[in-house]
Amino acid sequence: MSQQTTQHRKYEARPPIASVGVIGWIRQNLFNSPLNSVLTIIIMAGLVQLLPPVTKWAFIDSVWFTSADVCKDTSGACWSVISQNLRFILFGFYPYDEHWRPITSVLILFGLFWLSYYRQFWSKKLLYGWLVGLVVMGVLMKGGIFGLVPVETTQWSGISLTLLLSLFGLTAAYPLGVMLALGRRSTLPAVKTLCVIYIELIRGVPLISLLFMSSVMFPLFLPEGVTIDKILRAQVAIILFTAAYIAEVVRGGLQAIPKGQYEAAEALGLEYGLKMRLIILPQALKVVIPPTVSILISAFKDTSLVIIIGLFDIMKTTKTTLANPEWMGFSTEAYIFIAILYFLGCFSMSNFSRNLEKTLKT
Amino acid sequence: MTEQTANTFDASSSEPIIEIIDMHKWYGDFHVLSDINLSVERGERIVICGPSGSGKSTLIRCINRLEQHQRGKIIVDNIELSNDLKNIEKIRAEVGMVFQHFNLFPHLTILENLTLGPIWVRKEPKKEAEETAMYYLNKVQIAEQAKKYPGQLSGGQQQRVAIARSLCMKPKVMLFDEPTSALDPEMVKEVLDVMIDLAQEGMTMLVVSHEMGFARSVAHRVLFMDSGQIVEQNTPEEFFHNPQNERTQKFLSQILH
Amino acid sequence: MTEQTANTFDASSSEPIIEIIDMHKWYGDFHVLSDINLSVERGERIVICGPSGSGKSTLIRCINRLEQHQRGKIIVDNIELSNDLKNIEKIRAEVGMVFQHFNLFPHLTILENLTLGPIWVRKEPKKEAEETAMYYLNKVQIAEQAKKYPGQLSGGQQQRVAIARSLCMKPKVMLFDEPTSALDPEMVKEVLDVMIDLAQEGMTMLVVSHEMGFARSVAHRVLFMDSGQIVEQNTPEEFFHNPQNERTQKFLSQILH
Amino acid sequence: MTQHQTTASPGKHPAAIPFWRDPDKLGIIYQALALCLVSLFGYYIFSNTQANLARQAIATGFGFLDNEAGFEIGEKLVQYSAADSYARALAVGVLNTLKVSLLGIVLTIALGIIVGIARLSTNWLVSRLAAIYIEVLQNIPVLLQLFFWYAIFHDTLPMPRMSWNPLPGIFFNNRGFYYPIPESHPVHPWMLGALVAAMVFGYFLKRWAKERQDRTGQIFPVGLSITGLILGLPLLTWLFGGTPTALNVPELSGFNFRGGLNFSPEFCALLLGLVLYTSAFVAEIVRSGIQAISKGQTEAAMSLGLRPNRILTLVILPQALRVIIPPLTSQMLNLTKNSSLAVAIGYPDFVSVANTTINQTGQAIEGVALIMVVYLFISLVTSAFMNWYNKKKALVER
Amino acid sequence: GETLDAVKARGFVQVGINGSLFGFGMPDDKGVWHGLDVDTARAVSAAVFGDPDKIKYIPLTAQTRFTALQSKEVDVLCRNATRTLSRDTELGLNFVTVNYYDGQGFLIPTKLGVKSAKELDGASVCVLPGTTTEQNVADYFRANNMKMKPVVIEENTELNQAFFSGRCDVLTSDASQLAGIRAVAPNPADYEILPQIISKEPLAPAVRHGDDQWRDIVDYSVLAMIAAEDMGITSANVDEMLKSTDPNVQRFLGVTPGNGKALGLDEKFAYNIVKMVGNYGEVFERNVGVNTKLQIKRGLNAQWKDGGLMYAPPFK
Ligand SMILES: Nc1ncnc2c1ncn2[C@@H]1O[C@H](COP(=O)(O)OP(=O)(O)OP(=O)(O)O)[C@@H](O)[C@H]1O
Ligand SMILES: Nc1ncnc2c1ncn2[C@@H]1O[C@H](COP(=O)(O)OP(=O)(O)OP(=O)(O)O)[C@@H](O)[C@H]1O
Ligand SMILES: [Mg+2]
Ligand SMILES: [Mg+2]
Repeated sequence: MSQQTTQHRKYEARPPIASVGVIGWIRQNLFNSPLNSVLTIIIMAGLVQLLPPVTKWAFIDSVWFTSADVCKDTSGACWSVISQNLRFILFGFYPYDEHWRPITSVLILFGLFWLSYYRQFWSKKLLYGWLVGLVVMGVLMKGGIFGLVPVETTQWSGISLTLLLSLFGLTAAYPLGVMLALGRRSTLPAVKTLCVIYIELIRGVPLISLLFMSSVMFPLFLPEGVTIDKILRAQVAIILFTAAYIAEVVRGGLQAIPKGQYEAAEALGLEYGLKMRLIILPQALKVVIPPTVSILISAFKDTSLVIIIGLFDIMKTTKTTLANPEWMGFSTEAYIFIAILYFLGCFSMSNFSRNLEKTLKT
Repeated sequence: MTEQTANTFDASSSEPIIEIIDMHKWYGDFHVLSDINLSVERGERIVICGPSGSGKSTLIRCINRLEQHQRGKIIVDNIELSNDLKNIEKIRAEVGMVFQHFNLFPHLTILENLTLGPIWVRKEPKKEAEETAMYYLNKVQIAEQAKKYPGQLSGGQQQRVAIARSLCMKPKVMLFDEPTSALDPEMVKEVLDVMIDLAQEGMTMLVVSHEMGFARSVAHRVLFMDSGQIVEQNTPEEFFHNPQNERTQKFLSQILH
Repeated sequence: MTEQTANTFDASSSEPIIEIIDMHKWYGDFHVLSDINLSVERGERIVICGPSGSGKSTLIRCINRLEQHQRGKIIVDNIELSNDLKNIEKIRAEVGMVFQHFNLFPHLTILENLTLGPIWVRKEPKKEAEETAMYYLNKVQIAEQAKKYPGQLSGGQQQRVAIARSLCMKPKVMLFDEPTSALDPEMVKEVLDVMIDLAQEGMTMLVVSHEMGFARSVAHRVLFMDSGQIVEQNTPEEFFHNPQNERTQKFLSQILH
Repeated sequence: MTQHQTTASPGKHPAAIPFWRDPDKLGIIYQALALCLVSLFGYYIFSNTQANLARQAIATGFGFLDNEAGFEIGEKLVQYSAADSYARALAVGVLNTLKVSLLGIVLTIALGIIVGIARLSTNWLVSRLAAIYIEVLQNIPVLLQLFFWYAIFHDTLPMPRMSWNPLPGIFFNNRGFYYPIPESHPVHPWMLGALVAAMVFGYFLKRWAKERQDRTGQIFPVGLSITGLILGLPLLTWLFGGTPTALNVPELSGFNFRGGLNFSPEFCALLLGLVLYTSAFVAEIVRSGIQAISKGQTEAAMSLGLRPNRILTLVILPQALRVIIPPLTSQMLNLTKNSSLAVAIGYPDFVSVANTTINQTGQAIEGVALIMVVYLFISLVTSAFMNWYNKKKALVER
Repeated sequence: GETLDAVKARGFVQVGINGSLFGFGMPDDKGVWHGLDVDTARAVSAAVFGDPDKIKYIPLTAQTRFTALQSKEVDVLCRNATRTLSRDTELGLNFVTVNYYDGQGFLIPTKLGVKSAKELDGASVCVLPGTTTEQNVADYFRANNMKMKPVVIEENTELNQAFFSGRCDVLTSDASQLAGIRAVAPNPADYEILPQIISKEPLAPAVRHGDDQWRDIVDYSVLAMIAAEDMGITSANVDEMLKSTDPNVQRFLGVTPGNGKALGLDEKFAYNIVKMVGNYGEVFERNVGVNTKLQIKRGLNAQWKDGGLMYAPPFK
């Protein structure tokens, strides 16, 4: 009978032609109902209208490495505004001859990200790698030892500042956020109330009000004569802000740990600190890696707001370039360029977190 | 208890309610069902079994058009299944289906689950629909749970509600897709009892199931499927004691301990 | 196999390791445990049974202070359980507990699960802790799984690891809360065997369990609880064949088929 | 029920537990410590601030609110001029924030639902486009998007004199979007009355239809007829009220259009930017909400013979909403908070006005405090409302 | 004084600067700062350290500039700030000698045919916030009984773009900026600056109350540039001028000592300023003058003898 089956299969194996292959795909994915057919046609028409002029502007008629004067005469995009000012846009007024330092730092960062992308590299070593990497990057940027020219943090600008604010913001906010989350789940009412007030207060106000606070109010909070660097103040605002969001994420992770784990730890005689450190947090923090990555993404995007208090992140350096009379008027190109930078950063991170979610689930 | 249901069926006495002729179905390039021919009489009870992936679910899902077949014909109660929405609706109103995972609507009470179809599809007045619903709930012996939500019931109870929900549409045919396989052993009996009750009332039933006891006691015919084909069909006695096909023999040897 | 464990215990021969005197516990307004008096001798093995919600779990959870009692005294190995953190720590180090759902730490390997307590609570050197751990793993017959993670083991294996984890703390008393009720029937035996082994070595054990076979063969005493009270306690023979209390009789009639 | 151990333990056990070993006492100590630290910190900041303010002779208090503001605001929902007080200027700012937030929320939800459903479309092109929409808009900072849209608005739209005039009386130019409003006429209040009447009537119609369906089983097309009523009744009133057709049409006079109403480019850019950005997130929420409903639900509903639109309204949506509402709430709050970026593209929202106020009065503390309080208030009210709604939904469903 | 000691101990001057104002304070594409305000700051550095580049520039927004000075985040503010009474008193600042005389005016497209600011009734006006301009223009319209629609945009770049694209009918700002903005317009001839100057905007560096020595140092650093131009000393001829016999020049350049000691600086401070930064005329022409993109004429900022307001007291 099994023979018979295979024979039978052979002579009846092909499905109707319209349901497989390219035609089948098109029918099933583009024209599977009257509404869908109409939508497909409308979208196609729209794309045909839109794509050629955009391509013409962005590629065919565009100029890439010219002076500003040439740009004024072209009908296409003036990418020269980027190419001629690239180093300023990326590194701001970091000393011109020292640009290799931020470049190296960024490469180290990419390397670390790349390693973290693959789960087989995940280990304690990678964690230490990150810590060492961050320190190396800091030393490289700051200088002052190993014969490196010292560079004030006020001179860190452009992409260095963006990365500094978002990465360091997250790193520093993380322990604070974990503490807040533990506090919020504490049985001590006063501690819990304080944490709840903090978290809800911070989450209820816009980041720029905190940035304003850091720039106009913060100096008034300090005793006379003590000043804190402007970047550091903004960094503090970002840390305080991010911590509140991390706290909520971590709280979710803590809630996902079954009560049995707490009890088993207690039954072994582990006291609170050890119980949290050895049993609960390692599990909870693993659960919340994907939402933490989304917070990193938001932090990365949100650093663009420091422009409002006059810090030279990559957005501000771009705008400063555009404030130069020579290059005024090419804002579209410049905005597209940094939009692409941000997009690449955020998209790869969100892809990473989506992959992670999948692998963590299984 | 099952003594009354004679396991014989006089096929000549009535016209077929379901007729499947030369039916084929593909998923993309994969030939799930090939060359299916099946005719089900009114009041007939058929149990379908076969190894996993052999196309049992797909076959009964084709009957109420949860899946679309690509070649051949399916005729239910003299209506041919085609792309015509009106026919599909008519057939769906006449064919009840009970799923492995119950698929009750969690946001509605048991009673609302039961009256949803009658009110919105059969356009019955609410009161009447509720009376019917209570009648069937009584029948599956959970009338007292009418105001609860599905999440508050046990699996066996949920499956009984699902059966009652189908019955409220007064279907001519009931399809069951492994109705007891997601249940704890103690609950299987509750559900099988309800199904046997139904059988005794003469409902036409197509049941995908590996409950051989059930098949033996109520089925008029047992179908064995393999690789998308109906390989063997016979009365339960013949099927279990005297399987013709080699595949069937092997399958039965695994199931019957 | 269980013939060697004589089901008799000479209570006078040793001083009690656990003494519970006039203990009461409330959850809010709900009186979960009332008027509990119990004295457990060193080496004694007690099985606690009773209907669901009768407070069995709560009772043994009170003994290592997973729950706090509100009135009365619990004295373990001459230490009274009070709010004193030091005493609580001491007692927890002496009392091992095995849960229904194993509660192994999923992010640690089996070996790490076993050495966690010795290293961090008893402050043993790692090497020594690992040797002990391997010893107990051997004892529960899964030494070869030491490097795996809990998720990779079957339920029965997990429960055996959980027992080994408790043993690594070299406890004087072991508490078991329905250690086999979350297991598939085939795995129950594996775990019971390990527990019987333990019993033969003279470990003091309090076991919440409905495994009457286990109770009969190893327990010195069987306690029956109902509505938060110890209703009856007796030797297994007496308990099973000659229950005094009406509730006990009813309960036993349901359990013993 | 707070029984405590009353008896001291006998003999060898000391009666008093040292406080550092008693979890209850430790708890109290920790809390006291936390409170102390927080208040010390607060006091430290307060005293420093006091000293700094005194040293720099900066005025404190909210007295400045009554002073004359002395600056103009470009867009306002209530009367305001430079001669009014700071308080009024700030109120204008709050109203502007509310205006853009409320309108933004409504549009965001509508757009988000459309894109979210498009993401699930069986049409490959549609779902791909929706995916691109979501990815691109989610991953670019909203501030950059605002800059971009603002540039588009003032760069590509024509000057007022060369306005794009798609319909008579409607003008698009780089000063905004102008549209006519009817000249006031005695029939207008009546039309408003008719609208209210239509709504009241619609409500009763709905109840009647439900009652009739319960009774007879017949289904009445409620949605259609209520729409008809709401449109038709005012129209009828208008017809019988003498069909006044006089319109207050925007006209070019002097530098700008006069008459009619308009939305400024700043407002449009802000609204567009916020709506596009947030709707990408909402679309994801909607998509996952719908996907969270198992396929079995649809199949069960289908096998009952329900029509696709009824499956959606009776089975899928009520379940999906429960999943959707909590994250949706936080997106609505995000939109409101992000509206504070208006300051970057010249829409006079609350932060922008407060900013100018801080500059002119030098009272940064009061200004920033006001900003925080206002947003906090909006956040709290919104989440209170959404929680209430969520509870109501949950109650009805569960 | 305290500030000078702190600055010397630190090794550099902290200067608050406008980060993106072309001609006054903005980095070039190598990240190097240029502008009139920048050169003023460099003059201070040259005076204190004999090196014009011992400076930490801190870009400040309009809102944060005064706080930064008050909180000692910066030692001197060279950020085109208008001297006003309330700033001088309530905000606790001391403005020094004006380094640029400005006034608020209007820039308008020629094709509108407007010849006077009085014809602007109903106009949309682009304004930069955080400065006195917002209030000035409101006052002006109120005083003349006219209506206006302000469009208040935080960023110079955005503001200029909005104006050129016709979002506003008129742009109001300090005349210096108007010239610059006009200069970079797609077609400068299409725009003109209206004759009305509606405010006085003396832009001056500022220091904190309470440290007179530091105030004097900053003040005389600015004045030294002005005086040098007055005396005809330039960075090119300053070394020759050392040999000048004019006692005023000798005193000025520190050949005859005294000035430096009085200020607590090196005797050569003025020499250093002129040598390393230049005199006021040079600085002006280099950053904003007619040969730059901004093409601003000296006007009020000419020396007193040329009909301007630049006038330095005797250096003795
Ligand atoms: N949507 C689908 N797309 C592609 N292949 C499918 C799809 N659904 C089912 N199949 C395949 O079709 C075959 C038949 O599936 P079907 O569910 O009918 O089997 P079954 O006999 O019901 O098996 P089981 O006893 O496991 O339920 C299987 O091989 C399955 O993998
Ligand atoms: N945290 C709690 N809060 C309030 N009531 C509780 C709590 N934990 C348990 N209870 C109640 O206390 C009673 C005793 O619970 P316990 O878990 O000890 O019962 P049990 O005898 O172990 O039952 P089972 O056999 O079901 O495990 C039950 O009625 C239970 O509902
Ligand atoms: Mg199946
Ligand atoms: Mg229990």
